Amino acid sequence: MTKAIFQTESSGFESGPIEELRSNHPEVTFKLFEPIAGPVQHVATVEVDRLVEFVSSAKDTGFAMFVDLCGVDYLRRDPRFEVVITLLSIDPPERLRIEVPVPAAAPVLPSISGIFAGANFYERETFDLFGIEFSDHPDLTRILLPDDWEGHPLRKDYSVGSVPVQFKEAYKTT
Amino acid sequence: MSETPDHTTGPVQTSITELSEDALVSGGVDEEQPDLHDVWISGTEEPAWITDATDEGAQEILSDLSDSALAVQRGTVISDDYVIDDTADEEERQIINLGPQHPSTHGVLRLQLELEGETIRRVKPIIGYLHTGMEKTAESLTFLQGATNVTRMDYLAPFHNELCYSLAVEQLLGVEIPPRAQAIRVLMSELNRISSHLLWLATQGMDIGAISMMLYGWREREAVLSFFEQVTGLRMNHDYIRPGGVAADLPDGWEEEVADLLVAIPEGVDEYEEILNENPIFIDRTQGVGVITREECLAFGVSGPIARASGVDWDLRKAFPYSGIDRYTFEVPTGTHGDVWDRYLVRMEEIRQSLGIVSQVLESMPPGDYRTEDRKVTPPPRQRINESMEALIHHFKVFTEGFKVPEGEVWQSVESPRGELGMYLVSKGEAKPWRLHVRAPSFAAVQALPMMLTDSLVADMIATLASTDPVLGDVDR
Amino acid sequence: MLEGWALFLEAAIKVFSAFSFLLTIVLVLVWMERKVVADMQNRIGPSRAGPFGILQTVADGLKLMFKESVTPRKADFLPYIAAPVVALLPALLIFLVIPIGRSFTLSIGSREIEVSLQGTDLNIGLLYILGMSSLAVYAVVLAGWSSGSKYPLLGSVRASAQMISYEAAMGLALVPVILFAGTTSMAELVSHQTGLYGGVFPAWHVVLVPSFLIFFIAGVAETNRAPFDLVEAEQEIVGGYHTEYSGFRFALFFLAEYINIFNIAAITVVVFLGGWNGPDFGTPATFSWLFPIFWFFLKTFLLIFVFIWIRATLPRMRYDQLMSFGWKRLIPISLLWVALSAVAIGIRRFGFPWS
Amino acid sequence: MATPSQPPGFLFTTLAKGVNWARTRSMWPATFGLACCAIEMMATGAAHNDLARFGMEVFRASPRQADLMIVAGRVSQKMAPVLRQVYDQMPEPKWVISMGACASTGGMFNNYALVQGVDQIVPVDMYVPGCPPGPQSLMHGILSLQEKIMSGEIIRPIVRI
Amino acid sequence: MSWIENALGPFRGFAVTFRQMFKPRVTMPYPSVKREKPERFHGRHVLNRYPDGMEKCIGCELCAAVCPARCIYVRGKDNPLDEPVSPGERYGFVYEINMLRCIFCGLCVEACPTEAVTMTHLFEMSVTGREDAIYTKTELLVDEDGMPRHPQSEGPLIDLNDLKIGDGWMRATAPSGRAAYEGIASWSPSIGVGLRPAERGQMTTDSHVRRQESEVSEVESPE
Repeated sequence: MTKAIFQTESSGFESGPIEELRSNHPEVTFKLFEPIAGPVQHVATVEVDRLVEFVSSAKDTGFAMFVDLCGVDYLRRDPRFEVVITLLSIDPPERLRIEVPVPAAAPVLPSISGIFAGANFYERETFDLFGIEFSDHPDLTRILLPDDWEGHPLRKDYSVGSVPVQFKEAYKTT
Repeated sequence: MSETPDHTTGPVQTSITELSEDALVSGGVDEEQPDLHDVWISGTEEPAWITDATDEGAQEILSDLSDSALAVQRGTVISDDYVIDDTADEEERQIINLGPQHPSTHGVLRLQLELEGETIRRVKPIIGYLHTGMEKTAESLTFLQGATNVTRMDYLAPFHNELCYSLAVEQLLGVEIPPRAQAIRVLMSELNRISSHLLWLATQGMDIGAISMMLYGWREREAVLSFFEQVTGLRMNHDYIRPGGVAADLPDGWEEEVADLLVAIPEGVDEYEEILNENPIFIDRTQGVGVITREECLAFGVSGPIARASGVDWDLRKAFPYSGIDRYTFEVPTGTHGDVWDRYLVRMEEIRQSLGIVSQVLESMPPGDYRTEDRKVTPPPRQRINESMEALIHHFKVFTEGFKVPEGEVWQSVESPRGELGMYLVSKGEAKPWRLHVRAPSFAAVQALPMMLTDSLVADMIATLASTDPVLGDVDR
Repeated sequence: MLEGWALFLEAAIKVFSAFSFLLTIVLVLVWMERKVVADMQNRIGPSRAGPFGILQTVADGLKLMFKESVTPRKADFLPYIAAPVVALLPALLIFLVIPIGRSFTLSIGSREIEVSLQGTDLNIGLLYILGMSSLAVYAVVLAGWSSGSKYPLLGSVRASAQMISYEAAMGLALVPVILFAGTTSMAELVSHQTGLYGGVFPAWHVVLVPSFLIFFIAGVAETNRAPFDLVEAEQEIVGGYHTEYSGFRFALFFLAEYINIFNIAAITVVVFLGGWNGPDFGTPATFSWLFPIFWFFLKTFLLIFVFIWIRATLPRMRYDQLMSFGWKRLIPISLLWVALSAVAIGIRRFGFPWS
Repeated sequence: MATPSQPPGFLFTTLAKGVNWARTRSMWPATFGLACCAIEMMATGAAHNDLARFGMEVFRASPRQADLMIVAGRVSQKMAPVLRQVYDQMPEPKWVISMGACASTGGMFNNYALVQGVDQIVPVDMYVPGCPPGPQSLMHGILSLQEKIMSGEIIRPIVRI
Repeated sequence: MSWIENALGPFRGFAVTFRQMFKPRVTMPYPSVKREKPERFHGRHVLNRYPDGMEKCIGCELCAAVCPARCIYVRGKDNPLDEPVSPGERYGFVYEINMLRCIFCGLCVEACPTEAVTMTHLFEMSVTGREDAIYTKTELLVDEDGMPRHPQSEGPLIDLNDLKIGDGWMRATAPSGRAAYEGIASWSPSIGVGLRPAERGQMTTDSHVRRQESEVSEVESPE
């Protein structure tokens, strides 16, 4: 069984928006993930305070399509949360994944909905499910859950909330 | 704001660090994972048990409701009139809530419309009425069971969900998929695209008032569904494409079945075009309606037929081919105006292209295994259980604890009938995903609705909404 | 004195039989609509209530009668309950002037009674119909407005706009016929269409093709049928004006709608398709009333079939498209046609001005 | 007032029978689709299964005119009040069919977001297992509900004052 | 004459709808005509017996463990020595399926090592109470004819013969991906039906040939 490996090497980057972005932002760590099937995945790890700058520069470089924004709760890791943004360049077809570590103590991120209008709902969703806040977001309210909901269900310390399944003879002895 | 509020049964949280890794993986600290023996014996308590038992998850709102439910049960108290929300009118505008229960919101989408006469001045999509917590549920199911969960997201394209999930898991696993499995996956997902587009056509017809269109679309879809049923045993929500391959081989006689479909569906499609293509009312209702530009599509992440109708020449099957789809030839239709009419044309052409792919698969189906030989992922054949102890152990391990997936994060996306369906999978080397995020195509489309709807008429709104083909299970997950 | 009572009795019998006749017609109509639509969609349609599901409408009606009638809290009560009645009354009244067959004499003992298969023959028949049918819109507006809810309000606004534009076209479409036939009495219109043109074609007013088409289109709009069913467009405004109506009150709307369909079809037959005229194959005088009735219903139901056919095929029009179709197409065309036919009739009567 | 449960004599029994006959032959469902099951519910109305045979093709968009609420799909905590409201808006007599695993018990989504069984919110007359139940399963549910209404097992008042 | 066709274009829809009236209807009148269910159909479960009457279930709880909806409850118990219920050491003492939770995915059927739990073609299980949908061993276990007790009686709506057909999914998934094992009846016979043949489809392939080729590769050393 081959194991998927992350490379932090500079090799494997071809010329294209990724390479351009990389030369513009030497301070950003780029990683490369080469799965057994499917396209190569470029991952950039960006600090919170450089995010807006990086994303807008990525947009200018050619990653014009906003695809996704989501949160991950690594619970016992420090920083605990991570926000993952996926951008897409249509021509040439390339994907860029931006990982932003977010500390549990102050889970606040600048909103990128000013750059990509489509980030709006995704940021709301991340706020709703993880409690990660996005400053400057036009309307940071709950989106999937009712407004009066308490807690952020996708955090790892939030229980699934399951109920016992109904059976008839579970405690039958004879 | 440092930690989650104490909504979960409080004190446990202070001792997070003392918990074993296992407990964390299974999805939560005070997680009461439904143990095999955690049961509720029927007849012992009143149905009110449920609100008590879910105190960690369920909200007050329900228990309150249950009380009033009893009070109202026999009477005919009408709690409100049809329109839920009645905010003040200003400047002769009125606010109408379309949905969550409305015949043409395709489920439970709610649109808050600010109307001036019949012209929509502002739209606010309100979603979440079908929030199922699937991403959370995925964290408590093994990779083997996971397909049953994701298949219920976009319930019109279950195969695409399963495919995307399986591909994501396989990326981390690093297993090779046999060519026959890949071909079966392409076959099923392309047929699924057809069935999904047929359903879209039916509802699009219905929503602009062509009632026969509705029935015709369903008629042909039923033929596809009956093929699905022969292969998977279920009409929807199949759990057929699994990590490692597919669950079962195609049944005997599938060639004839598919060949029949390849005859029946084009006939149907011709008929639809005969009804709609030259119909002046249909043309008036769709051309120039619900326009979204190329730039808006990109900014909002709108993909699939909507983006293609706006002139974005983008298809993941071409850009990032998966599951061997690049072996088959097909065209990507694009439009120019980005209106409802172009979306109609694009989808009709996509049905034809998918039929082309299906017929190519039919001609070139490779023989051989339909699931990977990796015995960590795939249970042994039933025969082997009786013959070999080792096979029996594998069998037990696969079905009880599931297979472990190496640590890593991957992004996988497939071209679902609605656009780019992406999954972001984080594994921590356990048998269950640490996190599964789904990038739903309909989510982006619903978000872009205000772009398409502002300053149009109510009737146009219905046509536009239908043409974006949102699936609320996909939006809310 | 006795004469007066006999007249009253005659009128009462007529009204009563017209009413029960209409109810039966509606039963058949609803069933027919559901069956025909089902046929056009490869389905079976109602089949469980009675043989071939013919009792489907009975079941519907009975169920609605025993269903709770909810009055929304915000409704304006009096108009709210008046609206269904207002909807039904014009529909019933219109039917009274439609001749459904040739009048005949019935001999009871020594007396011979002349029975005309028409409620009453008003000499302003067509005007009366136009007046009554414009009353029907009030029901819709009332219902929508008094429900105190937003979707019905939208429905009633749509209804008033729609009715205004199509009433005009409908009236204008009738003018050439009146010019042509020189009468507005329904019975006389029918008798004006007796005979054949050139011994081949029946002398029906359908030769006034534009009038016929405009009248028919306006009629479809008048009855709020697809593709002009904006008033109750289920996919857009839920149920339109009757969203808040339930139980028996809803049944009245239902009834009125179907009676209206029959009325419009019947009026079209009377005005344009020769009414009950048709070959009678030399039936004996005793049964001379039989064929006219048959022809009348055959024509009417054919038209109703077209109504259903249209509904099964066409998508719904949009509000503004409907308005512009009415005002920019139908009305100008009918105006032009009125002028043309006036000129033509003038020429026919007085000859060319230069000759 | 007069209900079939009180033995009011021949006339009322006949009336009750007739009314029940009418109610079962013309049971208009509310369009209340939620999730996957809604697709199968629509498939039941489509040509291959044709709910119209039972006089049920009249899916009423307005709950005021509906008799039967088919809860087709998973009911989230956010949807629950809306569902109850729609139920309240339906005039008596009304019936509820809980279609599929999610509506009946929560199904495989035993989690925070879903109501674990719609019977917490509205009284359910018939549960249809399946995920989603095929059209014929749903029809079985509907027909057994109709049978139970006809046989008097499920009673609704005939006249309500 | 293309202008005629153009002029008639808007009306072609009418021809389509009219044409349908003369086409055969596709409706299956349900209570009288039942849909022909495919072999792999996922219906209600049954617990099988061996032809000698022994229960197949050994109480291993694999089905309960793999069930995504956790709707199966199994508790094993040691076989009484004098009168064993199953051929193994243990047997399924309590076996319950909450049919209202069940999502009919078929994973339990795939997981069962002894083909004890299988799916039939019966899908008519509507109930008026939640408890009635919990099937215990009484309802699940087949009797001497291979027929389980269904809580609802046979009638126009329910055809109990559907209970006897079935387990197509078990047979379809038995090769578990290996083409070499397709078309081989690798399961034990059941009471009432004997040894079920492999799925029709898989018999016709040339799998036997292929099997001999790849026989060797299957025997591998444990990792």
